[in-house]
Amino acid sequence: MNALRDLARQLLEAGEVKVVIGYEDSRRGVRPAFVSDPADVDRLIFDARCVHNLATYLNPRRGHVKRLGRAAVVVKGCDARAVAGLLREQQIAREDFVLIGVRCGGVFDTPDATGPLDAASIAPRCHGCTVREPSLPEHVVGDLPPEPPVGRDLDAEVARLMAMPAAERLAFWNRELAKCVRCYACRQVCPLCVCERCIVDKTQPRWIEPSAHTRGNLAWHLTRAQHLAGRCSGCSECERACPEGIPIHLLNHFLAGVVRDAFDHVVGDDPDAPAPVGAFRKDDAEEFIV
Amino acid sequence: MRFGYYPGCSLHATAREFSESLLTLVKALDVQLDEVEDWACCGASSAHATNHLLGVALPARTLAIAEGQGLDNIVAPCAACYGRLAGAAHEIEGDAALKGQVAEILKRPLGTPPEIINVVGFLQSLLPEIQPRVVKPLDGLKVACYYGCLLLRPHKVTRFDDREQPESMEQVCAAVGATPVAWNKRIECCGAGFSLSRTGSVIRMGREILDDARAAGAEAVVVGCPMCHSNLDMRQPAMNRGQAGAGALPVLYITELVGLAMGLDPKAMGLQRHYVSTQPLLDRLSTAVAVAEGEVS
Amino acid sequence: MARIGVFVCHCGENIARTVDCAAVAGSVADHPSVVCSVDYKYMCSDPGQNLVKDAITEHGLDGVVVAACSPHMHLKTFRRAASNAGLNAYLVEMANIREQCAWIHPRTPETTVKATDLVRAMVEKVKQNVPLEPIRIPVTPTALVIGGGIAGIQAALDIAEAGRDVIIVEKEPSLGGHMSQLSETFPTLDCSQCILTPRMVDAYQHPRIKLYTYSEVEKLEGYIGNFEVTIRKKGRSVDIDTCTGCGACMEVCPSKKALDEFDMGLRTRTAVYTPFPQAVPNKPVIDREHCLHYKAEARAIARGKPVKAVCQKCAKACAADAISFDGGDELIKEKVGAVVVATGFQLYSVAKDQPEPYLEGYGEYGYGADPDIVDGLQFERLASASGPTGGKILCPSNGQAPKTIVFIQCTGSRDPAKGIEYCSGVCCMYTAKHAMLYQHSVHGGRAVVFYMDIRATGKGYDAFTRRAAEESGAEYVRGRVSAIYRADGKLVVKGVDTLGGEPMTVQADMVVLATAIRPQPGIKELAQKLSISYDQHGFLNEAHPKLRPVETNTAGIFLAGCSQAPRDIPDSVAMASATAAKVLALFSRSEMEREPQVAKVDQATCSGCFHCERACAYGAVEHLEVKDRRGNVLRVVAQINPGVCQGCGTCAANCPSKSIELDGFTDAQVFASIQALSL
Amino acid sequence: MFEPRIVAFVCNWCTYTGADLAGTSRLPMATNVRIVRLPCTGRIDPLFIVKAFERGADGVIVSGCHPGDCHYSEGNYHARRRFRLFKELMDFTGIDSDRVTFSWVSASQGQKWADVVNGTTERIRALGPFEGYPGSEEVA
Repeated sequence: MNALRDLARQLLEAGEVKVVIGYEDSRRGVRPAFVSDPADVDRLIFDARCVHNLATYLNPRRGHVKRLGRAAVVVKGCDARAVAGLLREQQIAREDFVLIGVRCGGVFDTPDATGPLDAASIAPRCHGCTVREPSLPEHVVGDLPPEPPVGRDLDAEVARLMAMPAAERLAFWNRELAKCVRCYACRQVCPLCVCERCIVDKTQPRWIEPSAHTRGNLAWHLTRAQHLAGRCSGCSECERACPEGIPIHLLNHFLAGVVRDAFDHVVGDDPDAPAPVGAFRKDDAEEFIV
Repeated sequence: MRFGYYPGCSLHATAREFSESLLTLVKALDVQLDEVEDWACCGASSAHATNHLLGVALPARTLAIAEGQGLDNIVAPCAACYGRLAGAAHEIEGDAALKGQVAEILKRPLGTPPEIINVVGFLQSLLPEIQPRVVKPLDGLKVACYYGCLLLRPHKVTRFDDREQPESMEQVCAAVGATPVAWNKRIECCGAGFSLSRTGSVIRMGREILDDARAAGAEAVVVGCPMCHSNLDMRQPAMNRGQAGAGALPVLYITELVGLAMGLDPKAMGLQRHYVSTQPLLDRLSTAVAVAEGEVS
Repeated sequence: MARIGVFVCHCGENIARTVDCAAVAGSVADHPSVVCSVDYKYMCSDPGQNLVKDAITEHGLDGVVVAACSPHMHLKTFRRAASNAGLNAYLVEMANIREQCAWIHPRTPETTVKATDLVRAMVEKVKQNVPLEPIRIPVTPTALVIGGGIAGIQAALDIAEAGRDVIIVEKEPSLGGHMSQLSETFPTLDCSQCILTPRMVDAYQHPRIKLYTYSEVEKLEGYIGNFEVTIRKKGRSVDIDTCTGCGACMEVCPSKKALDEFDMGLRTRTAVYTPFPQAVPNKPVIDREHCLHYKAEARAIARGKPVKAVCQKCAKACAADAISFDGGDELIKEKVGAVVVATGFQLYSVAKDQPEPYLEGYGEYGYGADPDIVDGLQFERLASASGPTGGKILCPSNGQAPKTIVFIQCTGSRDPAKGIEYCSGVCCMYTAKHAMLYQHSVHGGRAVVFYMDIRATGKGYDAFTRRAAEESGAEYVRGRVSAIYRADGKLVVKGVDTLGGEPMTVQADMVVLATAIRPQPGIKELAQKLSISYDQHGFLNEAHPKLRPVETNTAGIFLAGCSQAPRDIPDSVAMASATAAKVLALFSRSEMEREPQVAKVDQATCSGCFHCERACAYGAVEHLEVKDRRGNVLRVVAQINPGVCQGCGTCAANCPSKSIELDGFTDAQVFASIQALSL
Repeated sequence: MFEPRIVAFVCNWCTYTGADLAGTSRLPMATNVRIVRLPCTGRIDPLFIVKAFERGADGVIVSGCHPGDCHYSEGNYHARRRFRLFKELMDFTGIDSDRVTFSWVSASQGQKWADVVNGTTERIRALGPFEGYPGSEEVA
């Protein structure tokens, strides 16, 4: 933690950045911290409660963050995938910000968790993590914590749903999506929802009905999932942000599996790696086409 | 090393020397052949000419037994057996309906058939074992490698060697010290199954083959098929009759040739069973070896 | 409120037989946006079109729906009519109630209901249509001709004669192509060189034709009327401006082992060489693969050693000082408005090694390894007065005249087992020609022709093949050859006479294989550079097999000769002239009009993710910097070049925020159609 | 008998022309299918299909040029990837993907178009009205 604070102080004092975006403790668990004064760097912490994907503050839609000036952002290995996505889609330029990578031993499902990090409390995204040591950031701090416990696997969750009869699965999603109040917290928190104007706000014509009923909700979530296919970094912040507790990240996770199996692509943290979006292979499988 | 093994009927009858030479050879090479249990006739050539389904089901039964026995491959020395087994495997693999029908008839499940290996491919794969054991190199014995039809055709079934300009037999013969000659009738038909019904044609076809081998300077013809052997060996006197300068041309199984190079006992390999005497050839080889050894000492 | 007119066509009885046209017109008349709805017997006739025009004026229509045949048939007709009446052409749409309704359904109420639905959906779409103007694009009136064989020469001359500039790019050191290798031509047996050479010289000397020999197309950018081609001019090492063509260099060159390409490998040539005596330009080139200096240079570079001058006898012998070993390849850019692809053919080879995995050689012919087994072009060289034998047909192995010669047609062609199922078109004719040339050359010789069918469909062609068989005495045997091998000094050709029902064997001295025609090597790479498509064999695809045979699907690129399919000389020349006509039509105006079906980006909502750019097959998406008043870049957004955009709409579907609209098929238009049709 | 409402999104160059050919060849077809002509399958956004179902369609056909035949060379390849995602997502959310036929029909395949139209109509007819589409009850 001292390394993190020292680095933050250094960057601020040298004027290399105007703000360090990291994590701090609060009465309701860990929350994002914006530190502009070198004297404040001791507020910064990093532990297993730091679940937030702070890459979202690099999303160019966030003008208020941009106005704070050149930023250093604390990212875990998984968060770096989102940064890579923004770079890949030319939404940000690498020279405009600094990344402080933190070595990670897994995080909780929620930032206010207490007790030990175990199979029950660890976030599903940590399952089979291969990026505990981030590679994209120019600075990486902290010691590598011990191997995280094995927790919930979303593949198993997908498999459980797929094993249901289709009608039951439809009922499940109907029930879940009926809860959606269309607050768009999922969109707002997403580091990769970069559209200047979201399709749901397009009125001429109105492809996705804006009121909160099953039909429009389904169209919205189907579209959101497809727009993130091959791009989603898997942080599941959308699901954490959802006030109704809808398992929306499952849709993203499912499509990530389709993209992997059908297009042979896994989202990684190399900004120069080709993306499957707007791409194709002539021999893509087409057994579903007559 | 272990291979599955399907002798087929010929090797128990007219082609005993093929069987004897093969078994002597594998023993010397320390290769184990696991015979397919309770194998039946491959059906050649009457079954597939009579009834297509029977022509497939007969060899498919052998394949199914072999598969059940856990054999990954089957060496089928007789070229006709090789053709029938490989043909059946090819047909049932390409036709799910036929496969189902055959499984129904056999009352056995049909999975992935074992790989079928002909005698030339078998020896080719064993060359690393054979070459160190060559004690009587064949002194450049000029041999005409005769493939006949069934080792190569139909190519979509056998997928073996170049269908028109094969090289595998030459490779094996050269590896044991023989000199394969370049000749033109390597893949001509010998007349095969017409041996009894249209003997005249078989004599004519065999004569053309032997003439061409002689013209190319061959001292022996090497074969990998009992049918080719019996036609060219047993009927050779008739083929040579009235042909000026047509001396007897021994017809050796490729296993016999390799065995001779390895110094195996000609009698154990059945070389005395040939119609065209192999003795002059054996004499020539032993003289050559004696001379060679004399030079060394 | 929209003011839309609906015009329902009976198409005589074609539509009216199953659709109640009056009922369709009647039920759509209720639509609040429809101000006039009529049916008529023949809407495409003059009175029918006048009906539309009059209604536009009378009712002040701002949209027209014609319910009739396929828009592929008459959309242009009705758009023109509307335009003449003062209504923007793109406010007209057609509902297809003939091909996609009347002709496929019985006369039932459902058929009329469906027709009405289709019309209503089109009314909804037209409500969303906006006036569009055709896109005008300036045209650079210079044509690029790729390939300097007879097709390329013909196209170039036709275009140049009409007063337009032409650039010819030829891969080889000389113009002429394969035609220059032929001895005589069918069906007249006139000398190929005699008719070709003057055309080569015409092309070379034409003030409007610029010639790049020993050059290839490196890259083609841009779009119809506005291409920019990059030409790779290969290092020739001989300055063709100062070279006098005296030939002294060739006399001193010590490297003499290169196989002569022009003579199909039947003799060798020096490393510095002119491909043939009538070459245009008649200046030599140094073949770097065989030149001693360049070989030494390559070795030195590979070993990391300094390059030293080796040999260079040619340079010393050159009185004009035209030879230099310094120059490399040169890249030249030229602006052109249209492209003619006339890259010609190569012959299939029966050899074991094949350039494509699906091809197979002829093991049964010993893979053609015997020197006396030759292909058609080799035979042309043997028969040619300028060839290695001075026009005497002699066996390559021993220089003797072949007393018996066998011609085998369809070697490779029409043989799916070898990978080529198509007919090469010219072999029946040239084999007949060969048989005649042989009979003229070797008196009393025996010529046997194995054929599958005789396909001689051109003018005078059948008479020609008959002459070969009936007058020249060639034995035509209908059947295939199963094996060729050498025995007793003869080539033994084993075949079957299928008409006689007998196997047959010919003891021949020479065998001529009429091997299949294949597209040039590298054709697929060229096609990719030009963004045009090709078939499984690499022949370039025409836009329509019957109605657009010399156009490609890429506007402004045309096809002539064997690049498209096997062609003989008359066909290649006809195609070449056809491409010239197409090019000249394009060049006849300084600007061309294009359908305004192009994509547009809403720059206010574009977030610059460039998914559109990744999805565009044409490279039509450009980056536009949005700046504030002080010139600071605020954002980078997409912008579509309407000249390059072909209007597929893939970008629009790929845009996550739907900030791209495709004119003619906008979101609003599609949405309206779906709304109307799904209910 | 239930008469399903089926919307077809087809490309202008291959399938639309193939459908015209089916007409010219007078191949009998069910009257249930209504075609929306688009330049290319590349233009098709899965939202088109969603919208058709929302609006009450019982089935959807999507059809374009065979791979390699695209008039715009690559549009259908992009479409194919989009359709893959959408189709899998339908399955995952339990929306019956049998309601959609994805096909390639070339300009010369009039008969195939007729088969696609008749086959889809029969299939959708057997499935019955698409009442299972989420929120379809809210339309009326």
